[in-house]
Amino acid sequence: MMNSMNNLKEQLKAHYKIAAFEEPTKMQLAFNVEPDKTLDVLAYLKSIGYGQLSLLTCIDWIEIEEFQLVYILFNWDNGIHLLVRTSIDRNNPKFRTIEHIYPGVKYYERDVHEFFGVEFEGNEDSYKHLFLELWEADCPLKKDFDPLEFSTNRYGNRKYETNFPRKVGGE
Amino acid sequence: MEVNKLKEVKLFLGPQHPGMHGNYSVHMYVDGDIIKKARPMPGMLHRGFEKLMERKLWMSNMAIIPRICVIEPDINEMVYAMGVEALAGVEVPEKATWIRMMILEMARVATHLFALGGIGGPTGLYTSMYWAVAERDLILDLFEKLTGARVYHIFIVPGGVRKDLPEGFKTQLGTYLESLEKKLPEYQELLLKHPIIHTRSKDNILLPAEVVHELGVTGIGMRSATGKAYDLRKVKPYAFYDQVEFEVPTATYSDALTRIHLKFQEIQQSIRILKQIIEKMPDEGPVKAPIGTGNALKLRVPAGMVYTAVESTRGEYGYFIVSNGKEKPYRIAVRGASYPQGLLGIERYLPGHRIDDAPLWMDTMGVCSPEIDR
Amino acid sequence: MTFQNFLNAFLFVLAAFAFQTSITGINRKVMARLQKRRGPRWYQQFLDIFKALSKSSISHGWVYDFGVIMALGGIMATVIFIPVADFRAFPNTDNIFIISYVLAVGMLGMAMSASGSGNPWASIGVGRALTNMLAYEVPFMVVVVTMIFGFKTASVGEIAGIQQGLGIFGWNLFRMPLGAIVGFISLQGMLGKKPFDSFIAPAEIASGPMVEYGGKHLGMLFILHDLSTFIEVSLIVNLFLGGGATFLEFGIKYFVVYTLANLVSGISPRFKIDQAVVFYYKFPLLASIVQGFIVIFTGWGVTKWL
Amino acid sequence: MKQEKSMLSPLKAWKYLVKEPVTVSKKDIFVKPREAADRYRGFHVNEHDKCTGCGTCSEICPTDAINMIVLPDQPFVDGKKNERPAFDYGRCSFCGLCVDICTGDSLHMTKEYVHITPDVNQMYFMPDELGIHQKKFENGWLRDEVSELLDLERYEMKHEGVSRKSSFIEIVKGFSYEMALAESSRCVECGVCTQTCPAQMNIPEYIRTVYDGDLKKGIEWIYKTNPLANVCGRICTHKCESACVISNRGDAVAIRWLKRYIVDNTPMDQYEAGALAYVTEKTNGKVAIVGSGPSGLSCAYYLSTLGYEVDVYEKNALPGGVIRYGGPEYRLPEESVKKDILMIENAGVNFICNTELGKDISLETLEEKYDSVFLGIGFSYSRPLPIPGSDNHEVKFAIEFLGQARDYNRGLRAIPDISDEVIVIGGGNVAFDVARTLIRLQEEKYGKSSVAMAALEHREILPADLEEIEEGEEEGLKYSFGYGPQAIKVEDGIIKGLHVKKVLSIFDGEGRFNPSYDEEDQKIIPAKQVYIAIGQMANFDFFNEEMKNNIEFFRGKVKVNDNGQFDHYPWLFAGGDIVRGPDIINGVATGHDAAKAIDAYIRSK
Amino acid sequence: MAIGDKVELSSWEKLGNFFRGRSVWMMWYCTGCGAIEMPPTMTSRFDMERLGMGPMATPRQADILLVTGYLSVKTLRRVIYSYEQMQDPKYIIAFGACAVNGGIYFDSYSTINKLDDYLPVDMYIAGCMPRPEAIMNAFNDLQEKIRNNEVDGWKRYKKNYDQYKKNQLKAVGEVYVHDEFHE
Repeated sequence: MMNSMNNLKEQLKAHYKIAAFEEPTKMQLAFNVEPDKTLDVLAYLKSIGYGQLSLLTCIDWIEIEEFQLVYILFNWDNGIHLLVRTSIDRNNPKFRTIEHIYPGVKYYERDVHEFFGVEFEGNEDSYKHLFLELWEADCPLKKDFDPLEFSTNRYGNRKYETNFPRKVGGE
Repeated sequence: MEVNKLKEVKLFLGPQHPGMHGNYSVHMYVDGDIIKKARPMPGMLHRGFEKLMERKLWMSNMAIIPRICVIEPDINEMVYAMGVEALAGVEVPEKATWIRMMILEMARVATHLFALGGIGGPTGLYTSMYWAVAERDLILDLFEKLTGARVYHIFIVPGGVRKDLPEGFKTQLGTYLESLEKKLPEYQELLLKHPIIHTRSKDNILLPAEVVHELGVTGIGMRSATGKAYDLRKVKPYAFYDQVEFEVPTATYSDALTRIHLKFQEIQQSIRILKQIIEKMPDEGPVKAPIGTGNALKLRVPAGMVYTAVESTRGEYGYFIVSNGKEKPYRIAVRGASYPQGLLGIERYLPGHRIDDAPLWMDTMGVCSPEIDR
Repeated sequence: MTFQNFLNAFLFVLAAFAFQTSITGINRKVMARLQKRRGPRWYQQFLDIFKALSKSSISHGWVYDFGVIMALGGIMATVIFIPVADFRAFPNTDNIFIISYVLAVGMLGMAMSASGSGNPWASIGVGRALTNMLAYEVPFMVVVVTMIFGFKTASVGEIAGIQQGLGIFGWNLFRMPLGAIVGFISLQGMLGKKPFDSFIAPAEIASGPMVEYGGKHLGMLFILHDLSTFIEVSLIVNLFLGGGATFLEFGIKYFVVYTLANLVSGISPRFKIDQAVVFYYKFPLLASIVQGFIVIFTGWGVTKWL
Repeated sequence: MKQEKSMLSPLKAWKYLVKEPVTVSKKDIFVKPREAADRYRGFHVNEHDKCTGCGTCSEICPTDAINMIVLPDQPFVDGKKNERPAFDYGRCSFCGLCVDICTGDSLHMTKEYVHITPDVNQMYFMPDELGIHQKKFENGWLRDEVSELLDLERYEMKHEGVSRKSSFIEIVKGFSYEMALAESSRCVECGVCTQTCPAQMNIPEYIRTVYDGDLKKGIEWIYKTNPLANVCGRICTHKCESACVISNRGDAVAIRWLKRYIVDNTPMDQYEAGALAYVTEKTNGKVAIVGSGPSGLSCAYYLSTLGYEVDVYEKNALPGGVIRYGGPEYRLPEESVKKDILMIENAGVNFICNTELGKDISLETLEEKYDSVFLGIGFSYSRPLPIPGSDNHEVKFAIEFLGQARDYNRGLRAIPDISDEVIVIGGGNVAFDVARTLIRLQEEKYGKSSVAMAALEHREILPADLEEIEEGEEEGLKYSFGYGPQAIKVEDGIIKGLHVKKVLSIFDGEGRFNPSYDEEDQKIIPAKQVYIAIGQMANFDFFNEEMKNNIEFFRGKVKVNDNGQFDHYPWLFAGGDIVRGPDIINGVATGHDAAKAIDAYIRSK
Repeated sequence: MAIGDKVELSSWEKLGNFFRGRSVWMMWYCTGCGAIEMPPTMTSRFDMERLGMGPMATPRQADILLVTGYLSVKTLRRVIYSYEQMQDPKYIIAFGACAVNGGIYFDSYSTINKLDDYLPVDMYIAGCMPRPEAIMNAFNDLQEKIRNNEVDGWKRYKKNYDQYKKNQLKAVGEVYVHDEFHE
């Protein structure tokens, strides 16, 4: 298994000049890809056996004004998870869909669009709200969204009419 | 597909619908009984977990994560703990790992029993549902003895488990397993051999192998179609799954009946694993390794990001955890195991089936709405 | 036709309702046993019905309201024609064709009302119910016609009376075993018990025709359901089990038949509606035709019997 | 796969018609609900007398369900807040984390689980020994050592070995970064310590800065209430640590050492910025501070930050009072003192040394020249011991001796006149300071040491810190605790030893100081010098007669109001030893209070 | 009208309460995670049919709405729909912490905190989640209260309809369920 990991590293290095790899845990490889190369890398990875897209998610690095898209791929035959990461501008979050490579990504892209506001060009349904309905506030998973404040304003908190010390329910 | 407005009726299957397990909805157009168009409608259980988890301490999160999937909460605890341990570089003590496996397998039995009984819901065989849920309740009693709660156990924590086994627990579990083994053939006879179940589910709701890859379906759906033992417990063993003997039931033709059969066989395999766990678990030894220094309020996990996954009853269940070295996680993303079959699967592969098949799709593929919604 | 007749008829409908409702209650306990539990009080069904009647209720238009009344009226009228032991509310009116015809009025009212509620689930349910009816009626009618042909009478009471002479072996259950099997299978469909209850399947179409009923309407529906159950089970008892010489005998037979239907229901999943039709048109239809041939061409079971 | 099909097999289910159901009986549900498992996480109970009100449960609670409610009628004790947790069952998720982290071991979960009500207010309650329904239920989930969420063991600092006694090198080494981090992570930030600290220092806040690595912020937090950061980081009496809630079940957080870590490890520029963060613009007003001990310095610093012109009068050559002349070098190195005083000077305080009140300047002059006067003269004289022989010239007193020793360490004078066999009378921290300083001086002068100690109190009830007693023993102090000095044996003007008797009791039945002795057990401890360290006192001679009449004295202290103001003389304030007795942190606190009061007084004028 | 205020009843209503208090049908709607304890309650182990309770497929037939835990706003729209479709008299039981004060999701942007702002609640069960025994006890208590005519949630809803509507609109914006197809 270690071999396939090293092979993969070498191939990625040879084809796409990716040099920096991290291994967060065993059988897992994380690396950054330039945004414009991402689709090529993903297509290549799919062709060499990483047939499953386990997850597409996004991280909001608010301090450096970046969204980091993370594509997590899995190869069921050698058990290696890949974390393919790419960064896009937080203020103009646009990326291309990979629906033609991994059709299963459709709803993940809707998900990311809904919670981070990233637009995936080419995914027709991605503008629709999936989980939230009639949502008008900011994208909730952005770091500058405060859910507690939102909840308190909109749904309120209970003020109990009680004085302590007091027993409840005692007869 | 152009919808003929005169002939076709718009229907909301759920969320308030007895065929729906959980608060989930499918909007569809039907022509008579045939579904012409279907669209999943999740979000009724959306609580914003990924946001809430960013706001709580690493340890406080233990209380909230099991609630992502109500039916099988323990995988959440496990996968979260695995992620935190990977980031913090903590080795889990041996006994703790065995206890974790015990919990996971007990949960698997419980969940499969629930799902197996659940087949009785959409097909109308309520008797099996009544039996299976009562059977599952006995596992919940065992869980209560072990962890102190029936449903949300909050027992697997980063570093190990919260407490050692209670006295005599192994014996109690062993007794239960034996009685369950005696009961299982009854389900086989009532449910699996039932000719009407065969009529309803054989050659119905097919899932071809190429569709599996297209959707990203994992778990029983994948194994029943590909015929390969694509189970994370085998492919990428976590805990001590490489130290116990078990088989992963597979099939090459994935209709609803096959998937029900696989569920049933997985229960048997889990019982086998549980018996080995009882045998192999050491009596003594620590059950929790210290993680970091200081109290739980100030637990900090080193910066980094990691994806951990375990095999749930519905497939690959993963957490993507990002830490920036503070007391709270920076980002946690959840891969619900039923995401592919519950969303894209319904949209693409439900049309063409009858209304009656929709609940059966949910049950045999394993669609857990809270983990989709999060 | 005297006042006495009408009083009798009224009391009979009441008694039929009370009888069937009690038996439903008892059967709920039996089903509970099958499911390893204890079940409700035996009179729970009464509480449920009166509870429903005590609730408020909304209308979905006059078709909806009228349909229920029409259905209930039709069914009550049908009950009057059912012969039980030697009791007839109106003598010589227990013709099976009258019963079938009046019963259909009730069913039609039901269908009308449910469609009138405007809920798509109800429409699907009604569609399924009618399909289902079509499925079980065909083999059942073949058997009934066979029976009428064999015994040369269309009176249910008379058919029952004929069977009573020869002890237990005089029953049509033994005279026409194939027909009896078809009868019981059809009963399952008539009662809407599994495996033929796809028209009310809660997990698929949210109880089908009943989806919009609530409160008083639902209460009436329950009464209607209990009465129609009474009609259907009584028919089977009369046609295949020789009715009963006394009320007690009839009651016991009735209970056995209904409980058996329930027990079968308890261990069966439901057919999809297309599968139900296919099922009825295979074995039961064939068996009923074979039975017809046997009776018509050999007389075996009618003329040649003991 | 073989998928069998059988018409008849489902019929086997009918056998359950005659079998007993699995249903739980109604009695087990309604009359007495089934007993939950031994670990069940049901409703909470809280033993109110064990509960410290620390609020840690509220901190860990993932749902914000626990609110700390102040109970006004609850007695206020050191180490306990008068708050108790109230649970909002409209929030609680029954995770049990609060039980696992409870510092007082008071919070448990029971097996009770049925609570049904139409009234929403009944969902909010304060658990006590009985549960929500005032019925006794067995305990369910209890904390054990595995589920423990606190870190109970202290990360110990390195100490110098016994060879330390031959020099004045500082005994305790400071924390390394890792250890400070680990130690700071043990704090639960409850604030019980703040409440206990006389100066109300923001202890959790500055410990948090250690954990966050933001030491400048830490300096700011410390200087907010205490300008003697270096000194208090080393020789504070740390009342906070005895109150620390972690000490209920484990070792208290090393608050003092963490403070020391902050002051030792902050770069000088950041340190200065932090220390002077509170300095504001100048205002009109002049204040005289008499005495540059802790209280005087504290008062001077805070007045200076408020913008007043402050003059500090000190009778000795160097400012600092007890911190300059009292604490021994091996505990309180000179640099620490210098650093603290430098910061205070930088804040704008003007020191006038070698000027003693009553001798070089009078109180009346000060009253004329300044808007307000603060007295922080301290207990700068030793209390004499009235026993035979105590008038011998070889009988030395603690304060004077310690001052000489410090001056020797500073290189300002020759080594004090010490003999090679001495005895120290007294059992407080000062006595140990004297004794251990003597050891070091003896080692230096003679190459060997012989110091005996005698005190009325038995070892177990000795007022000194435990670590002093243990370390002193390591260094070779010969203890005779529990022996009361009767006379100093003098022959021909030369001291031969101390006559002591075994103490039976120190106080009589009415609680008055009246020791009784065991006449059978007496001995003479040989010594050539006797050092008396049984307490200190102040000299109030500078008050004129009128003032002496108007000011209330008790037990060698003066009576002032809570702000340190004299009732008859609103311009005159006092703090430190003469108000609260000898203690550095009390001095700082009273100084700070007085500074605020002086500010208010001058503004109101 | 405060909880527990008694009003003189006609004998018809008393008779009605007699039946209503012995036969209560619940709506088959799993609104939240507390619903996972409903199957054990319904099925053989705890067998709530003993109390005359059973699941009903549609709101029209149901007497009682079980709000099993948290409600997201999206669900709240549907619950309001369902509740308003139910026939009088109707009751609501709120399960667990979430319905009282937000529970573990008190800071969630998509779940409501106080159920009784939007719908009249007749009974609360403490716990997260309540055990089947607690649920059974709650059902029993509710039935007793119905028989004693102490439950008046549905009357309160009618009486304060404007207030409830205002709260509902504040939380959900629009009580209209959209179609997923967007056509």
